[in-house]
Amino acid sequence: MSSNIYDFSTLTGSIHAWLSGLMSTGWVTFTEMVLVGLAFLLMYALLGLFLVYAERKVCAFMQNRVGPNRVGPYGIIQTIADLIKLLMKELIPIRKSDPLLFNLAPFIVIICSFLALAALPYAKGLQAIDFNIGVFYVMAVSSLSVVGILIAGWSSNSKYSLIGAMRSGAQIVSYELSVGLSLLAIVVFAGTMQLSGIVESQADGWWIFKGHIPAVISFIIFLIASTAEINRGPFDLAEAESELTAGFHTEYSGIKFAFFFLAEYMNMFIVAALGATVFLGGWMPFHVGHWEGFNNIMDYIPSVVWFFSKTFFLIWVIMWFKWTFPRLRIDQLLTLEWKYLLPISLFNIVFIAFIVLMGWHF
Amino acid sequence: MNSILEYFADIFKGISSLWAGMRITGKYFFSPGEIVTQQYPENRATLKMEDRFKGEVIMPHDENNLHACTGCGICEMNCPNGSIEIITDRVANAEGKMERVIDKHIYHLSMCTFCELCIKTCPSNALAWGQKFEHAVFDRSKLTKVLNQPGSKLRKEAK
Amino acid sequence: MSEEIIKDVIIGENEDYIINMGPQHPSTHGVLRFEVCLKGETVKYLIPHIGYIHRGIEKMCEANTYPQIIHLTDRMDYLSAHMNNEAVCLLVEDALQVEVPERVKYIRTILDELNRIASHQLWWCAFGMDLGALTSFFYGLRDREHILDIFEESFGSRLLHSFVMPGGLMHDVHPNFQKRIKEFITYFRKKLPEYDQLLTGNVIFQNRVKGIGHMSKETAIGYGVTGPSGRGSDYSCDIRKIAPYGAYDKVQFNEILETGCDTWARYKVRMAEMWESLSILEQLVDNIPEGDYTAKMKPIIKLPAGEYFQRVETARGELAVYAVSDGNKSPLRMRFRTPNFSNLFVMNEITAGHKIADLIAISGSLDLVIPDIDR
Amino acid sequence: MLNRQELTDIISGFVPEAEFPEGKQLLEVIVPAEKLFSLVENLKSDKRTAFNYLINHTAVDFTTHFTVVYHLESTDFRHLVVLKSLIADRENPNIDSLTALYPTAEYFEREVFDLFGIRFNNHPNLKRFFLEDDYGYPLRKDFRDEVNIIER
Repeated sequence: MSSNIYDFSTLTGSIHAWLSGLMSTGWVTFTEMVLVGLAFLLMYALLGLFLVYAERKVCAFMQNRVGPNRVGPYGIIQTIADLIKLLMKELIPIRKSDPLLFNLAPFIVIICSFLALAALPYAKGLQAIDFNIGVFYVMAVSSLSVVGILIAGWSSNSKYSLIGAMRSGAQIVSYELSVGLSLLAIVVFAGTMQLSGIVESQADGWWIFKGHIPAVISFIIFLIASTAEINRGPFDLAEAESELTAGFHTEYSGIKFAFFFLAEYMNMFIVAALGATVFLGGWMPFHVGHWEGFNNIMDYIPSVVWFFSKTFFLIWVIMWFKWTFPRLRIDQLLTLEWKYLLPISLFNIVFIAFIVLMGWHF
Repeated sequence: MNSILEYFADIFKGISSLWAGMRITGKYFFSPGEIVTQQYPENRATLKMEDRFKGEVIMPHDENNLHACTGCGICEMNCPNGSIEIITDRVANAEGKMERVIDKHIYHLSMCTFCELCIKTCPSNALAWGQKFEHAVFDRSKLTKVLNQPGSKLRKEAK
Repeated sequence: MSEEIIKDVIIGENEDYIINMGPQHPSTHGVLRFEVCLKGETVKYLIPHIGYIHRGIEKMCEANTYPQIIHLTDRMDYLSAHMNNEAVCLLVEDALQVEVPERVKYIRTILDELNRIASHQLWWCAFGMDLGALTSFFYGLRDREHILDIFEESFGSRLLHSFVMPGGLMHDVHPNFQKRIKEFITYFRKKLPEYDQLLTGNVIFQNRVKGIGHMSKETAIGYGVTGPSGRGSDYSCDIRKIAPYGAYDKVQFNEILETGCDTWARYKVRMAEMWESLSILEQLVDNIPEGDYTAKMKPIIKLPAGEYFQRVETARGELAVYAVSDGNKSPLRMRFRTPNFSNLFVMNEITAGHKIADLIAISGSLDLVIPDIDR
Repeated sequence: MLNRQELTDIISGFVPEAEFPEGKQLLEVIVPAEKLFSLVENLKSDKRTAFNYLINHTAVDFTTHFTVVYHLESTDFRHLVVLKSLIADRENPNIDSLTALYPTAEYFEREVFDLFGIRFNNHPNLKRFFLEDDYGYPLRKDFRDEVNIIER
């Protein structure tokens, strides 16, 4: 394979070797865990802040505005200023709320989004933990956040919050099916659930190109369903600020609100990263057939750039959806899932199984 | 069979209508020249309000510090919400006759609704619109203004 | 008193889920409170509570002279300020038997239509936002800015321009007036199809608005729903056609009627009215006759004792002014029959059985302006 | 569309004691308060008149008496009539409600009740709209509010 020049496993391996020379195996594992945790915390915060800024800029450009431009050059530290503001805000206790659950909910939501980050392959050799059921794991933990949302809506003792939470519950439970089935399509193609394995299988072409039309269909279904799963417009019924003021986080303030806010953006990053990994080849560069020169140029772009550019492209598409479409009604939302997305993806997966059986894919 | 066709036609029509909307927002995303936002505090130097802009009521004074207000009180009478108060004084003029002059022409900007009746009805055209629009202050009392400048006098028309 | 409040709150049965939408709810467009009783997500009934910004304009009118009243009417329906002003002016001119110059009539009509377009644009953006399409809000406001700039150039103010006086206008329009209107017409004719692409054709949008909020013609007449909301129910209620004022008898225009009776029909009426207003503007803008901008009026206007009644079509429906004069310079009683007051109370009738999201869509399609309800 | 004379004839057929003041902008009819409801009912149901649209309903305080004013229009024929009733009783003014005929009357009447204190019989929900229950009736000419209203 030609894309070996930016392999992170040499870097991580040398760190490991250096640490092993200093201390015993147990301590090495502990130190590495702390280092990885710190790295993820840093990445989480930076990505969250960047995504909030990106969202504002994207929506501003779509709306003929300039967006944040006051704090720092081009407003790039606007979100940091917002974060400081949110940190200093009062945490308002809600009368007759359930204090334990009320305080717990933002943490559940944010932990779920944090867990999913671990399994994503960011670049060649840069993956915290390579599960052999990676796809399954990411889906499982990212859908856990509905528990946090339900708890938040229930415990805030607000009628708007409760409606928002109930909507969110119905929505995530049903859209989980479509997300799963559309990912399953690629799992069938690749023959593995391991995320690194799926990426490796795309070395000679991304699944969206190799998998014919069924892969395109499942990609579109994945985009729609995952947008719904992370409660973003046009499926932001759980928040629905024109109907329910702010939905499940109406009563939250200060840093607890910021947790929900951050988790929403990180969930967006996670689904975009998952989509990029599964459909668009993850950190694999773009190769065209036998154009050796072109392929070599592509290999010189580091794999981490490939991964993040694909992910941010998908994030941009999801933002594009949000800033174009009106919100669906709850019954239409469920109709879309059960009458359109689910049957189509079921047929699609049968079709893909048939293709794979006949060996028609590349 | 027909209903199956309809089902797929629905999907197709739906997606194409969604794409039409996405084309609009996408087009504007890639054309930053269409941005209409005015960068307000930065463009202060070039920001020119229209001549007729109703910023506040002013009393124009000429270079000799003369104004045209005779203190007749018609503007005070016509103001719907009492934002004008006129305090007049009587002073002796050159011929020794007592004459009415304004002491203070008080204008409460905080109460003004910009209906233009004072300016419209003024018989001597002593009032006009000012183009200043940055009226924000920290104290409400600062919005009460005295329109005639200190030491100003009534402009005598040549007879 | 307190007992009544308690009775007010605990009005439903025990399992009823009563939520208060407003007074600070994002989609009531002002300080209006809906007491909504829900069963699941379905609205069982709805009680509007108004009066949060009641300013007693009718009482204030009794202490003001007629020219002073005009600037109060701006503050009722601030989005059709010009039509409100014109209603009082027409009433005074009618009472004094003043013949206003042709030029004034033409300019007033142009301003009516410009104001109507501006108001419908704001409605369009707010309606899109109610349904969650936030981008529509900025596109509408962007185009509305062009009209407001024309207003600013001629009258000095953008929203509440007390530009009309009994007998004519405050002063003549700006020399650029005609040129800028023509520019606006060509500009907006290009932008209006974008509105359709972004929202009207959108399948999500259509599914959201079609078939909800059914208001039959009888309901509309019974509740006195007028304006585009009434015309969406095939109820011909355009005062511009019934009792033409200004230059409306000199222009060709159609009264837009839709038979759908639902939110979608009301949406289509307003979109078509923007096109219609553009064509009215086109007919008028080149034909403004020369002449005085005001008729000769006495400095102090006193209406002869009697009762006067004047109706105009604002952007939201029929505004009727009823004045009782005892011969003094201020009226004995001034009554404004505002369109939104009547349009609001049909809500309970047409929202029952719909979802909360539909409630927002329906209230958006009625295009409520709260200061107009409260006066 | 019926002209003034035809409408006058029809209305005096329904209520013989109705008065028709001369020299008004619109056709005005002054009917006794107790006859008002039956007259409006007849005007609405009669095929010739079909007054189905209540444009405006309000009251005027003439200090000696209240006048309750209804502007009715027919959406089919587009003729307009102004009905008036005089209420001399200032302490406990009341008149029949038209809510049964026009749903919009319910809210116009609540507003009139709020601002004038005129009670409407058979009104389903006669509560104050804008003001507190113990506040006076501000559109009456003898209303004084020293705190909130500055007299000029």
